[in-house]
Amino acid sequence: MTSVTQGSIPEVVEKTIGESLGQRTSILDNVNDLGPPDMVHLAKATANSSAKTPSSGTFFYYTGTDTSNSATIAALLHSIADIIDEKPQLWFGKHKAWKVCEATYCSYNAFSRLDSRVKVAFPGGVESCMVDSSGNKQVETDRLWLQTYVSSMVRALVTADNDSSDFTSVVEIRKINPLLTKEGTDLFLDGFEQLFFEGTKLGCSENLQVPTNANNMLVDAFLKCIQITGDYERGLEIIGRLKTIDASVGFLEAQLYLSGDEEVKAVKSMHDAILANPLDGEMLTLQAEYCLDKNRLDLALPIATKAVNSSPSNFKPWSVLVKAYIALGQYEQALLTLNSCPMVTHKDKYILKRINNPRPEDMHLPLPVDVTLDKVSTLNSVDVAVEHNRVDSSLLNLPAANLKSTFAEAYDLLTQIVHKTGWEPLLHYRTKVFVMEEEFKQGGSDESSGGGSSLSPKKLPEATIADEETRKVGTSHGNALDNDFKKKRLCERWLDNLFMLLYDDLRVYTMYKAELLHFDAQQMEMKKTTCEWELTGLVASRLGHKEEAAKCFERGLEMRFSAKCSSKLLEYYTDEREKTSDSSKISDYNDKILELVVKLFVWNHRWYCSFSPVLINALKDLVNEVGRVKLESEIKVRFDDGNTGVYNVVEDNLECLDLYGLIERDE
Amino acid sequence: MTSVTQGSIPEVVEKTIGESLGQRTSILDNVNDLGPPDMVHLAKATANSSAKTPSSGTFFYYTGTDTSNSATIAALLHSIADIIDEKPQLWFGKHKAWKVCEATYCSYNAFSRLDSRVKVAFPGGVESCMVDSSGNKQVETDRLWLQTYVSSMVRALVTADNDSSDFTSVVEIRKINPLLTKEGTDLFLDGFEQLFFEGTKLGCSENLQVPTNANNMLVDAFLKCIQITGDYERGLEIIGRLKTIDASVGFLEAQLYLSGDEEVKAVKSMHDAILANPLDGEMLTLQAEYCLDKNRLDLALPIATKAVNSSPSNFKPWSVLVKAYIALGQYEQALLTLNSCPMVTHKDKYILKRINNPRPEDMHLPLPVDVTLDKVSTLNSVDVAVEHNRVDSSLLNLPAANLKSTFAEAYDLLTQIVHKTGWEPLLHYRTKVFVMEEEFKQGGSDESSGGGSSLSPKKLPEATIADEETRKVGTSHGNALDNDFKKKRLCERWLDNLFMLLYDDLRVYTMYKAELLHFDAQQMEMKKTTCEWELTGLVASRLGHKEEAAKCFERGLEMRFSAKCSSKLLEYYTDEREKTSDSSKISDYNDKILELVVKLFVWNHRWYCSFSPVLINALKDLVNEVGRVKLESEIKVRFDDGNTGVYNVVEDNLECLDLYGLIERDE
Amino acid sequence: MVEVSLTVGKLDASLALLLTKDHHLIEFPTILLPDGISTGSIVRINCDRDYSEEDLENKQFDRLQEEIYDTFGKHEPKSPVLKV
Amino acid sequence: MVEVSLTVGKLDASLALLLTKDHHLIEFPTILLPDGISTGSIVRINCDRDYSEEDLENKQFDRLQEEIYDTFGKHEPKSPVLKV
Repeated sequence: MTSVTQGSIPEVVEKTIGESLGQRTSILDNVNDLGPPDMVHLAKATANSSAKTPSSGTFFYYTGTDTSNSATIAALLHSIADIIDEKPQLWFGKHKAWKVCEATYCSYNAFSRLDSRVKVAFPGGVESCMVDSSGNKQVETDRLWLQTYVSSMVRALVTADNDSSDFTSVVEIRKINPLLTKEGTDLFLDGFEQLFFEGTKLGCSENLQVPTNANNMLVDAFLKCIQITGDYERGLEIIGRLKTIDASVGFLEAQLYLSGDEEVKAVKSMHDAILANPLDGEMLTLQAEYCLDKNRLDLALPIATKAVNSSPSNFKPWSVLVKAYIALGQYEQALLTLNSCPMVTHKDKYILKRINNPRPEDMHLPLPVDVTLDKVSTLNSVDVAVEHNRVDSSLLNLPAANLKSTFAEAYDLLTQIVHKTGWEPLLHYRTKVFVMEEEFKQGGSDESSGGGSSLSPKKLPEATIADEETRKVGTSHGNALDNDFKKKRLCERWLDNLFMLLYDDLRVYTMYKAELLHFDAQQMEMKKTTCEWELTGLVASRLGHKEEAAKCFERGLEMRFSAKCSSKLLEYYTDEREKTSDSSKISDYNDKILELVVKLFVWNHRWYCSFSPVLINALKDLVNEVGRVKLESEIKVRFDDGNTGVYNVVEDNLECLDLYGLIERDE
Repeated sequence: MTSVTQGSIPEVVEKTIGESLGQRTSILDNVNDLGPPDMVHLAKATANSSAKTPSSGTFFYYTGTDTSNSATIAALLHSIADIIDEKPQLWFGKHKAWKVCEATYCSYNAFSRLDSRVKVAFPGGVESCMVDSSGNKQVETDRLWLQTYVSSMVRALVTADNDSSDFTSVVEIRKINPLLTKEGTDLFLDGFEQLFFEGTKLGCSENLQVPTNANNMLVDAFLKCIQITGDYERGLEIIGRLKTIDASVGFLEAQLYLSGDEEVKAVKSMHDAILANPLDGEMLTLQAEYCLDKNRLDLALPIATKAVNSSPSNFKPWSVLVKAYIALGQYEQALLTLNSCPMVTHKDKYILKRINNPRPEDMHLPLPVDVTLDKVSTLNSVDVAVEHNRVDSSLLNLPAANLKSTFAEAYDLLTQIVHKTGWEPLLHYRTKVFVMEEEFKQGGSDESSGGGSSLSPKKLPEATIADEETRKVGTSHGNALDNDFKKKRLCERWLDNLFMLLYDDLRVYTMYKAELLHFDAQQMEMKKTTCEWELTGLVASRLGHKEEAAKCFERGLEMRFSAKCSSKLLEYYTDEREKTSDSSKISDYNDKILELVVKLFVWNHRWYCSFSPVLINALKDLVNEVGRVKLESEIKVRFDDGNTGVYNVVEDNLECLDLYGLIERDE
Repeated sequence: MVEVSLTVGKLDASLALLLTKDHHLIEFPTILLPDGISTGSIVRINCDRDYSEEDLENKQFDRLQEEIYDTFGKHEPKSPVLKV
Repeated sequence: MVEVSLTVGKLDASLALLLTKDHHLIEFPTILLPDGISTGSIVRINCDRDYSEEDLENKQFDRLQEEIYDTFGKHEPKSPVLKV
C-alpha cells in the first residue's frame, strides 16, 4: 500500500493569501458544465515563528475524494495539515518548516450551481457553507450535500484516463480512486437514482447536441462505475425502477446488458423498446450498431436508416449509417451520408480546468519518493520539452491531430473509407458525388512534397463548398441546370476541410513509408527521437495502420519512457491478445502488457494520480490470465532491483479489484 | 486661397527610420479591398549638423493627390520637403530645424495589387518602382500608373465625408480635393472607362453581397465624381459606350438620368432595359424605388416583388419591398418580409486604415495657423474626451449606434414601422407573425427602469429564434403541428436582436421626453453636456424624430462646437429649406446653413482635410440662392473679426465650383 | 414532373426536416406540409412547372411596365411651381 | 393535400431559392425540380401524405424486428470455443 507523503502533494503559491478562493467564487457565474475540479486551499505560517498569522497561501486541486459531508472533508484536511506540518517541506530548493493555520476544501455542486466549502482552523474549529456565484451563502441540506458528492464523483469518473499529455492540462491536482470503499460506491449509485431526472443539468458528451435523460454526464459516470465495479445486477435494478417512470431509460438497460455480456437479454430489451416506440432513435442506433458488429449488414442498413430518419439531428445515427455503407463497400453513399451528418459546433469536451493561470515559478510540483522506477518516475519534463521543440513542424502541426468531437469522429469515418479504397479512388468518388470547382488538375506539380510518393504529383482539386454565402450568392451555373449536375451535391465546408487534413496526414505517412523502404534497402536503421516516433505512430494510427503504428510506438519506447506510446501500445497488445489463440503469443503479450501497466502505474503515481479505469481493467485481465501469485512475484523480480514501492502501487489497485470480487482472493 | 504650411502637415515619428515602409510592404499580402491610403515617408537630418545621414524618420497619409505619374508625385515630395526645410518646425514643444534627406510616396494599385512608390533624394535623384506583397519589383507600365491613379481617386471619393468622429479613425492624414483640375477629372473619367470591366476587383459597398460590373467601388466613385462636377453629359456618353458591351450598365444610365434630373429619360431607360431583360434585379429595384417616391404604391409593390423574385439573394430589393409594405400600412407583411432579408455578414464598410498603430506620444499633430476661428479650430480634444468619458454609460453604449451595413438599414426599416405604429402595436404584430418563446408576460415588473415611461412596466417577450442550432435541435413542439402555429415563422436571430436594440433606444428616448416634460412643467431648463445632447439627438434621429433631434443638436451647439451636431443640423436645415416656400423662413435657414458650412470648413481644415462633397454641395446651393457677392461679404462681416483665413478656406471651394461652371462667375 | 417520397424526420415551428431515400436532408417549410403530419410520416411531393401561371404573370408584368411608362415616361409631370 | 405556387429566384448547383407569394424564401433541392427550369419560372408543388407507403414501411420494419429477435434474441449464438 502506498500512503500520502509531502512528495505527493503539489501546491501553487498565491500572490496574496486567499486570492484563489476569491477567484474561484468569481468564475462560478460563468460555469455551465460540471465545473472546476475540487480545490484545497492552505494558509501556512512559518513553523518556528511565534506569530500565528499565516505568511503564505497555497492551493491545489483534487478529484475522487469523499465529499458527501463536512466531517469526512474535515478529516481529509486534517490529514493534509498533519503531513505538511510533520517535517520541513522541500520548498523551492530549500527545506522549509510550515505550520498550516487554516485549510479550506471547495467542491462544486453542478446540480444547484453552488460551491460547497469546508474550512478547518488549526488547532480547532470547522465551518462549512455553500456559496453561489455572488458569494451569498445558501442553507445546507442533505440533498445539497448529496448533489455535491455526486457532482464530485461524476467529475472523477468522466475525466479519468483523459489524455493528459497536453501541455495545458492541470498538473497541480491529486486524482484519487473514487471507488475505494463500497459505502462510497453505494452512496453514488443511490445518488444517481435520486438525481437521475436532474442529470441533464450536468451537460453531455461533446458528440451529442443536447443532453437527454438517457444520455448525459451523470449517466456516463454511472455506466463507467458499473463497468469498473462489475456490479451489473445492481445497475439493472436501478434502471429497472427508473424505466417505470421514463421509458427512454430502456436504452441504458440494453447498454448494461451488452457491456455485461448478456447479449440475448440485450436483444430482447432493444426489441421490446422499439416495438413500444418505433421512433426511439437512441435504441435504433444501438440496434443498428449491434447488427453491424454481428456483420449482418442486410439488417444494419435499414435499421440505421430508420435511426437516422427518427433522429436526424443527432450525429450518432448518421455515423452508424456511414459505417454500414462502408462495410457494404458503397463508398459513394458513404460520402454523401457523411456530408449530411449534423455536426456539433458549439461545444467542447468537458475537461478539468484551472480557476486561474499560475506562473510556472509559483508551482511546487514535488517528486513522490515512495514509489520510484528508473527512467519512468525520473523522466525529466524539460528534456522532453526540448525534444518536442526540435520536432519538424510538418509533423508537429498536423491539424488532424487536433480535431474535436464530431469532427474527429467524421475524420475517423473518412479514414476508414480511404483505408479500404486508397486515395486516388477516394478522390474519384468525391468528384463523382460533389460539385467540383474545376476539373481535376492533371499533371500539375506540387512543389511542397518530394518525389517517391503517390500523393505528391497532384494537388487536391477544389470542391465547391456549401455554406450560407455560396448558397445564397455563389456561382450560379447558368440559368438552366443540366441534369448530371443537379444530382451532385455541394460538399460541406467541414468535410472539404477533412479531405485537406487527410491529404496532409497521408502525405506525411507515405513519406515515412518511402523513407523506411529506403533505409531497409540500404540495411540502415532509421533514427528518430521518441517524440517523432510517437507523432509518426499517431499519424499511422489515425489512418488505421495499427500494426505500423505499434512499430513506431515500440521504437519510441526504445529510447525513453513515453506515457502516450505506452498507452497506445497497451491498447494494441490487448486487442491483439484477444484475436489470437496461440498460447505462446498470449504469454508474450501478457509479458509486454505487464511491463506497460506497471510503468504507467508508476508514471501516474509520479503525477499524483491513483485512478485509471484502463489500467485497473488491464490489471484485472492479467490477474485472471496469469494468476495473482505469479503476477506478484513477476513484478517483484522484474522491478524491485534499485527501485522502491513498485509493488505497492500495483497492490493498491489489486485491493480495489478484490473489493468488488473481480479477481481471485489473495491468500 | 489657402496654402500648405508646416501647420497643415501631421507626422508620426518612427522607431527606426524606414520602419513604416517595411510595415506597409508586409501588410500588402492581406489587403483585399481598396487598400491603405497613400503614404508619405520622410527621412530627416538635423539641419545644422554637418552629417548628411538622417537621424529621424516620419510618415503620414494622403488622399486625393495626383498619382498619375512619378513626375507629379516627385514634385509633391519636393514641395513638402521645401515646406519642412524652410524654417524650424514646432516639434513636440521645441523649435527644431530639419533637413529632409529623402522622401517616399506610396500609392496602392488595387487593380493589380501593387504598391507604386516614388522616392526623391535631396538635393537630387528620383526613383520609382511598383512592389508586390513579397517586395518584388514589377515592370512599370502606363496602364499600371493609370490603375494607381484611379485607385487613389476611388479611395479619395468613396471615403469623403466618412464620419470621422470615431476615436479610432486616422488623423495623421491630409485629404486633398481630388477634383481641383479638369485634366485630373478627365483622366479619371477616361481611366474609369478603360478599367470599367476590372471594377469588381475593387470590391463593393458593405450593403451588397458581391460586386457586379454595374455596382462596385469604381462605379460608386464615378457616380460621385459626376454628381460633384455636374457633368452628366460626359457621364452618359461614357455609359452609352459601355452599354453596347454590357447591357447591365443600363442601370447606371438610369441612375445618372435620375440624379441629373432627367426623369422622363430615366423612366424610358428603365422601361427599355426591363423589356430587354425582365429579370434585371438592379433595374427593377430602381424602378420600384421610383414608383415609391412617386407614391404609386399600386405600382411599387408588384415591381418590388418582381425585383425580389429576380434577385432574392441581394438585400436591396428586399428593403424596397419592406418600404412598400410600410407605406401601404401592411405591417405584418413588412415584418415577415424584413425577416426574410438576406443580410451581409461577411463584410465591413471600406474605411481608410492605418498600416500600424502608432503610440500617441509619437504623433505630431500641429495646429494649422493660416485659418483660425475662435472656438472651432481651437476646440481642445482632451476636453472633449473628458466630457465624453463622463457621459452616462446607458446613453454612451446604446448598441443601435454601432450597427453596420445591412443591419443598420434593417434597423432603420424597423424604426420606420415603430414610428408609424407605436411600440405596443409593433409588439402585437410581432407576436402575431413570429413564434414566441412564451406568452407575453403581463404585469411582470422590470427593475431596471424607473416609472413614468410607457415602456418600463413590461419586459420584451422572447421570440423563438431561427438559427441552425434551434432548427436542428431545438424545441420540437409535440409531434403533430397545430395549424395556427405552422403559419407563424421563426424570427431570425439578427431581427430579434434589432427588437432588443429598438427597445433600448425607445427607453432612453421616452425617458428623455418624460424628463423634458417635467422640466418644462417646472419652467426649468434641462442641463446636459454637448456630448449628451449629441447622443440624445442621435437616438431621436435613429427613431425618426427629426425635429426633436434637431433641437438636441442645437442645444448641443449652444455650449461648444461639435462637428457631429453641425453636420446633422446641416442635413436637417437643408431638408427643411426644401420643404418650405416661405421666403423669410428660407432666408433664416440660409443664415443658419452658412454658419454651419463655414464652421465645418474650418474644422475640416484644422484636421488637414480640404475635401467634403457635402460642404461643396451646400456651398453651391447657398451661392445660387443668395448670390456670390452677398455671400462673400456676409462671411467677411460675420467671421473676420479676430479670426484669420476664414474666407480663404471657403474660396478654395468656390473656385472648384467655378471650375465646373456650377455657380455664377466671380466678377 | 418530378415526384419523390420523403420521410418526416423532425418537426419544428416553421421548418420540418425531411429525408430522401438516399439520406438527403431537406429543410422544408411546414406550411407546405399537409395537416396531421408527424415524425415518421411519409409524404409525396410533386413538382410541376406552371406554364399558364407564368404566362399570366408575364402579361400582368408587361401591362404594369406600360402603365409606368405611360404615366411617367412620356412627358415631364407638371410639378407645382414653388416661386413665391 | 397542400398545393402552392412558387417562383424560382435563383438556381445553384444543388439548391434553388424559391419564393412564395408572401415572400417566404425556401431553399429547395434542385433534384426535386423538373427539368428545363430557370430563374423566373413558376412551379407548382403538391404535398400529400402517403399512407400506403407508410403501411408498407411499417410492415417491413416489423418483419425486420422479428428477424433480429429470432436470430439473436432467443438463444445465445454458439461461439467457437477458444480453449487450447
